[in-house]
Amino acid sequence: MPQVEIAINTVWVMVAAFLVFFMQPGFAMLEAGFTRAKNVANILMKNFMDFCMASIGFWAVGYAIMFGAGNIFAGSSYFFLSGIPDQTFGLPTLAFWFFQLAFAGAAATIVAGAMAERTKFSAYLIYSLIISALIYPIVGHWVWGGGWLGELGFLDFAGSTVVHSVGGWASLMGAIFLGPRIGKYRRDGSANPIPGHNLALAALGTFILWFGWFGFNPGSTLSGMDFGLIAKVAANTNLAAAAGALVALGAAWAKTRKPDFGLTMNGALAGLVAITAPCAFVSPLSALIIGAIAGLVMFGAVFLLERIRIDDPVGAIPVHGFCGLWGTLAVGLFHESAGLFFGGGWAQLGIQGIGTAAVFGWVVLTMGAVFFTLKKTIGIRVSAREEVMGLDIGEHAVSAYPDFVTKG
Amino acid sequence: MPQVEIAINTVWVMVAAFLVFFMQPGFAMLEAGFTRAKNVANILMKNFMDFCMASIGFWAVGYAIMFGAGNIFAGSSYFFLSGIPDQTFGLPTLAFWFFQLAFAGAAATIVAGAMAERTKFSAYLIYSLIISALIYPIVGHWVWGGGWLGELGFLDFAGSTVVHSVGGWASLMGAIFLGPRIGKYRRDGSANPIPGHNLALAALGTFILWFGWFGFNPGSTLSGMDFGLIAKVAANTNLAAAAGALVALGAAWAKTRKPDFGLTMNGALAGLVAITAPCAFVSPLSALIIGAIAGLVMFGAVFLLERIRIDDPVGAIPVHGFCGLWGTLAVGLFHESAGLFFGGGWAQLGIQGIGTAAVFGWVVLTMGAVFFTLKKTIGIRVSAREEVMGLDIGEHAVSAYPDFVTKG
Amino acid sequence: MPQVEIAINTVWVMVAAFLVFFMQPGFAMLEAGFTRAKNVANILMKNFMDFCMASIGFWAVGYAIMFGAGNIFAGSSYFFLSGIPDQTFGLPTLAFWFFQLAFAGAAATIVAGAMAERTKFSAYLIYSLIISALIYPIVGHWVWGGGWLGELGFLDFAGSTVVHSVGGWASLMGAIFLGPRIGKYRRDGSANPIPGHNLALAALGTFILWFGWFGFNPGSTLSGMDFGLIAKVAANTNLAAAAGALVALGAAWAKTRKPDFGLTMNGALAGLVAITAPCAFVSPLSALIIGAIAGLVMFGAVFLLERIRIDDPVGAIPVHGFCGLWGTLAVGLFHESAGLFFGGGWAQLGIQGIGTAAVFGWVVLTMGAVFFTLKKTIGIRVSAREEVMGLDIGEHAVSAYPDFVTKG
Amino acid sequence: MKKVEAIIRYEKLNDVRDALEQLGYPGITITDVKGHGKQEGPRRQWRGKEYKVELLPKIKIEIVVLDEDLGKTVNAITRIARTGEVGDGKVFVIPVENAYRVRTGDAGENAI
Amino acid sequence: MKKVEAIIRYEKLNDVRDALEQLGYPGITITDVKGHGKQEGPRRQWRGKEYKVELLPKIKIEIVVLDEDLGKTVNAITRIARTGEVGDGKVFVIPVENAYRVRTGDAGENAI
Amino acid sequence: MKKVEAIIRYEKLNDVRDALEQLGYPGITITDVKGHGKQEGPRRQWRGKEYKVELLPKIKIEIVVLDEDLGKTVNAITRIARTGEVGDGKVFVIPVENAYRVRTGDAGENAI
Ligand SMILES: Nc1ncnc2c1ncn2[C@@H]1O[C@H](COP(=O)(O)OP(=O)(O)O)[C@@H](O)[C@H]1O
Ligand SMILES: Nc1ncnc2c1ncn2[C@@H]1O[C@H](COP(=O)(O)OP(=O)(O)O)[C@@H](O)[C@H]1O
Ligand SMILES: Nc1ncnc2c1ncn2[C@@H]1O[C@H](COP(=O)(O)OP(=O)(O)O)[C@@H](O)[C@H]1O
Repeated sequence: MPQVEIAINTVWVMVAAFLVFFMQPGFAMLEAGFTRAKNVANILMKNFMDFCMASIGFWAVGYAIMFGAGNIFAGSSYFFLSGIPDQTFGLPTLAFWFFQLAFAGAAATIVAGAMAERTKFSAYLIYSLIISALIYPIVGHWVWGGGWLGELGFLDFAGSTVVHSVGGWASLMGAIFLGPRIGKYRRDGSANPIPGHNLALAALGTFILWFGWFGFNPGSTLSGMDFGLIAKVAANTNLAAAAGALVALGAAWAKTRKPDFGLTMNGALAGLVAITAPCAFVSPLSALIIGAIAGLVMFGAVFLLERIRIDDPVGAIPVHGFCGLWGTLAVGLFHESAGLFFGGGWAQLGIQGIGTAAVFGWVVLTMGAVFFTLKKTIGIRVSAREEVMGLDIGEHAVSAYPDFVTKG
Repeated sequence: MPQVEIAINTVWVMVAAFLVFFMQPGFAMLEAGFTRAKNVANILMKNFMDFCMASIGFWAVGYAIMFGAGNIFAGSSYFFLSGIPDQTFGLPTLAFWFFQLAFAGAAATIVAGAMAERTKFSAYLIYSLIISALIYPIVGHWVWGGGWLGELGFLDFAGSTVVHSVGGWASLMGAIFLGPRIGKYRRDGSANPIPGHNLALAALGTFILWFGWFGFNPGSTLSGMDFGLIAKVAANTNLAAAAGALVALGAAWAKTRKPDFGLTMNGALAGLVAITAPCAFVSPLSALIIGAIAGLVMFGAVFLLERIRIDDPVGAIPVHGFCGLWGTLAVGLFHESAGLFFGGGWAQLGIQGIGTAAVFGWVVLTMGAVFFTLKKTIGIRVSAREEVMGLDIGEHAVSAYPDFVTKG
Repeated sequence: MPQVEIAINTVWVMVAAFLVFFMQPGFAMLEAGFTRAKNVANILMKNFMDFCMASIGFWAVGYAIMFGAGNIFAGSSYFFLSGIPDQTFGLPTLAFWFFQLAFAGAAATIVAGAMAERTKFSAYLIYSLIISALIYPIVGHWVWGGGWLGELGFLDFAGSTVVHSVGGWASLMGAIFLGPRIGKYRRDGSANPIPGHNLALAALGTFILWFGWFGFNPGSTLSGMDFGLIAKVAANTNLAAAAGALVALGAAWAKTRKPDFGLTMNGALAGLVAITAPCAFVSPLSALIIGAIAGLVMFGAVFLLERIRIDDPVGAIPVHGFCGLWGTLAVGLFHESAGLFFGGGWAQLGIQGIGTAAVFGWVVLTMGAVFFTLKKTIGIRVSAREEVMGLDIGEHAVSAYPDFVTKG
Repeated sequence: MKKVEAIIRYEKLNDVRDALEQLGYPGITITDVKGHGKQEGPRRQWRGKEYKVELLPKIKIEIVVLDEDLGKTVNAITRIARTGEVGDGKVFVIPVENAYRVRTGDAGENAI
Repeated sequence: MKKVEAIIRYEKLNDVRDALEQLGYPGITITDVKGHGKQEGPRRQWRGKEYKVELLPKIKIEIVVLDEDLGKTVNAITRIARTGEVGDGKVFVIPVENAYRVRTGDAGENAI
Repeated sequence: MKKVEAIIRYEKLNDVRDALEQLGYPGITITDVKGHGKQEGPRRQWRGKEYKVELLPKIKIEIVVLDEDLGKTVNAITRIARTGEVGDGKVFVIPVENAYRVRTGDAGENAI
């Protein structure tokens, strides 16, 4: 490949990787904003350490498992990045590694939100290392690293399933093993809203995530030379986000007679998660429809989870789990040639179904085992007293806003 | 054009578009910070929905009007992006569309600030769709889409007039039709300062806007190959911002004996808005002078508006309206060849005058009609009770900071 | 050089420069978050004006001193950018200037944190202009502009010493000349923690700085064609940050039995500062070790400063001064060919020692003189009354959070 | 001496203060409180679920007055703070045994 | 009439309010306060240094009741707010000379 | 028993608390309040326009003491909180009929 082309690819993918990295504060601000003031330092620390753990874990082990030569289940070379070739996919391998690391960090940090306001910090660090060094890279290997799902023809352009559903289903297991926050469900089983403490942070976080997604999806071309695809992916990504937000706004407005803040923010993310798999394979109009439906999927999932008394403070499971699933299946429906609605028949949809089911099963089993083990050993939940007082004081001995008078 | 060059253009313009998109949270944080805690969720939602409405509106209609083939007044092909060519101006057309969309979103969201703390959410959404789908694209067509102002030789490199004055004059009409906030003017007509609730957010927003402007102006080369111009535009943009802030700081210090926070932040934006039209045509020294004068223009306009009892909570009209006007006229003065001060005579200045006047007339008439109609039908202002209680509770049934004790 | 290559370089370096610019709000949010609510507007204004002062100062004088032709001590052409060549280092000169300006702004703004909560605004502005127009550019000339340290073979890839230590040692002088904040040290000499007022802002600031560092270090290749180096620098930068945070977390946890928020955030920055000099010369494993040690260096320095009763509210001296020093020396240890641990002998380490000592001496003497003069003339510290009331009211007559009930 | 302790609506504070100014601008202390009496709070929602805020923000005003000023002070407050809708608040009168002015050390009626 | 002024733990507010609801849902005013009695605050740290927060956040409840309701109100609060550990708080009873309902102007016992 | 209610300057809180510690470290409750007496607030400005903040932040201290401790408590506060400039604040003494310790249920003087 000409030097100039490698240079263009590198510039493009590095910038995209920086944007994906920047999704970390997006998650941090969103999750902090959607939870209570007494747990802010804790959730920020979790988001912050997620990327630190992922950096070390994905350097030592994760990359080897995901992209090392191996079998269709897992890779097994390149531990500690030793022996990596100079270039991979037309990029310096370290650039490719860094881009992939940013994805691993995102998968890990999704879970912090669903487990917010009650998870022990030490247990969280262990979880975080395991998901970014093992659980996520194995799924990644299956789909992008030469594994069996990729070979089967499973399509997930930028990670609706690989990144988001992995994070979403891990969130589900975390929320189940933890149980709901004190005060979330009343004696009669009805849910008790626990409003987030700072909507300005939440909006900032959502905007930053949307911004970072322009690295996530368009960057997944891995090539700056693929300019037509870059443009299409960016346009599709944006349209799906807008449609998701609008539909969620409308659905909430219809149901509650008020344009709901939290669900609208989540609606944009729902659209973004859903379009992540199909963004390279569908038309702008399809992207818009996929995003719009994602708004509804998220909306329904929020109420479903509440009915079955799973407590997900920020909506991570509806957004990343359910919409990741929907987006991946949508490839089978809207793919411009292989999609059911475009004359491609049922084959692709079937493959997409197998892939999403396999990943669901894998994550539920392994993360279930991880959380079960943590619960039985060091414990995953803080004491009730600490939870009531707030994890900031209990776990970190700080107050996030010591100068302000708060309602506690 | 060689593939490599298209790739470079695409990478450059996409990154620039991402930065312009990122101006949305810049506006959101600035406007939230400069208004009161009781209206934060509302202003955030307005900024957020602006980009969603623009995404849909500029996809369905706006782009067609702005860049479709048509007459000198408006374009009329490419509705819903149908029939667009693969490439436009050496870029994939979808990349060009996305970059332009980000501009449309910016024009729309400027207005949220001037209309803050009293505008009905539903009326705002309608306004937002109309400006990004119709009012703005028509001006865009005149200047950049093959319309009569472009043919006349009107120069507005990145949109001092096309984007900022459109937003600024729409703000003016909005503020006039709404009337001032309750409590803004005393019985004796004197103005009553209503301080913003969070200066950290305001500063963050201003910094983000400055950052985003590096996509706005340098990205408007539309070409990564135009490296000399890119560098010049970036340097000019930055110098004007710095000069605007310094002069506004100095002016406020001289008048009030205190270095004023709000006016200094606005000063940087004043410089940025003003340099947006001339940044490609003037020397760094001229940029510095243009920015410095913009600081004064903004400063004067703030007090002028207060004298005539127009209530613009964040200073959108002084910054975007007046400084957009000043910057566009400044092309006629400082243009390196055609400018009055550089021996170019009065011709260019005359053309600039015609263009700014035409855009002023167009926006005042059409937006006046829009706000008038909205006012007479669904209403544009919330009830006095809702305004006093705050739009967050009244319109969205939330509190932006439920954990904090606020002064109300 | 082929046009295409210049274009790639320009796109790369411009994007990097934007990211470095974006470090300004990173510093602003971090410093605001780590100090008290009553001084927020003041610290934000200082950070904001830093970049404005640097923009003017580095345009008029700084660039000439740093990169003008001259002697080994200072440059003396290109004042006001007059007479600059079209291109410098394969870039349009204005692009190179802008990238360098962003560095100058960073050096200046580091100091705001160490001097927070007690420095007069007017004195600060003067300091800010002097450092970015004179003190910093002279060090820059020595190392990067053709001066004696560069000729000696002193290696500082992206500025551990040139930028960070300059800022850090200037901070040291500032903190010494100012004295500690009222209430920081008890009568018995023991330190009294003064917690920061908003940890969400502090975390956001740290994340933004980390993000911006991807412009700072990888951008310092000054060439997009140098793709292998870009990738390596980015990977090293990230690993050092992660290791610094983890080690600081661990050290604090061991000492206080709690995972400390503030020190962990500082740990990431410690790693980033330290890797800035060696990032282009060392392996990823070395980067990790350098970052990890930086976490300890910072940790030790925080307690050292407290013991000798220097009051640095945000930890600027430990992070930028000490870790800048450590990172620069680390080149002499870990350089892949010239480093002591890699068989390169003591020579490089010796040169690194000379360079760091020279810069320390230069900054301590000149900045000492500056602060001494300011103290004896207009004064550098606000009155005790103003300090107790807060600099926001005292210096700017505003309150950063007027809607909130605060503890004062 | 008596302490007049009034719980009023937020939005009435400025009017009440204007009215008190007519009465010779007595010293006043104000606290942010929350409360409920017979008033229902406005509906809230969070992520699509409604809930009620039962404690509404109110303003507590405390004014220590001489016995002879008690009547007109209470009067002014009840008159101005009234809207006629539930939530207007209460005024309580509490005995004060003594008062001191910190600045001078004055005690008793001189301290008010 | 008496004013019952109780300083209780944050986390007990909802339980106390539930208990008061049983007693006929009296009007109530709540203030965020800080205080210390015999309780030691939880340790805090900032950038690796420990310090003590001596003033802990507490909730102050004020309820003006008729004399006949005093006993059961005080009883309900002391019973429900109790954990048995230091920091449970205090209840003070303060005489009230008069009360007015702002909405109607009613005075005396009718105003409660 | 009496309640000592003192409105003092923010910056005096720590000194006053130190002084009270000498007197046996009585229980204390603190509230953030705003107020005005004769003191003028510092000038403020917003976007170039000046305005006055008429209500200044103050600290309210409440201490319920036995009658015999009243004098020295009031004394300590007025002495320490004094700067001699307007704005130093007030101390009010209010009768308390009874007190209860929530932790134990103790009533009367034992509860203090
Ligand atoms: N008995 C009481 N004791 C203490 N505070 C009360 C009492 N009754 C009312 N309040 C306070 O007065 C506020 C307004 O009372 P509300 O009953 O809603 O007004 P009204 O009944 O006069 O319409 C309440 O929010 C509460 O703070
Ligand atoms: N004498 C007092 N005067 C005023 N407030 C008091 C007094 N004693 C206690 N308090 C308040 O009650 C709160 C709890 O008191 P504490 O002494 O810790 O409880 P206890 O001694 O019953 O375990 C304190 O934080 C303080 O706000
Ligand atoms: N009559 C009063 N009733 C209630 N609070 C008062 C009264 N007089 C003063 N205060 C409180 O005391 C604070 C300080 O009073 P100020 O009059 O400024 O002090 P001084 O007159 O002693 O210099 C005021 O801000 C207010 O909160």
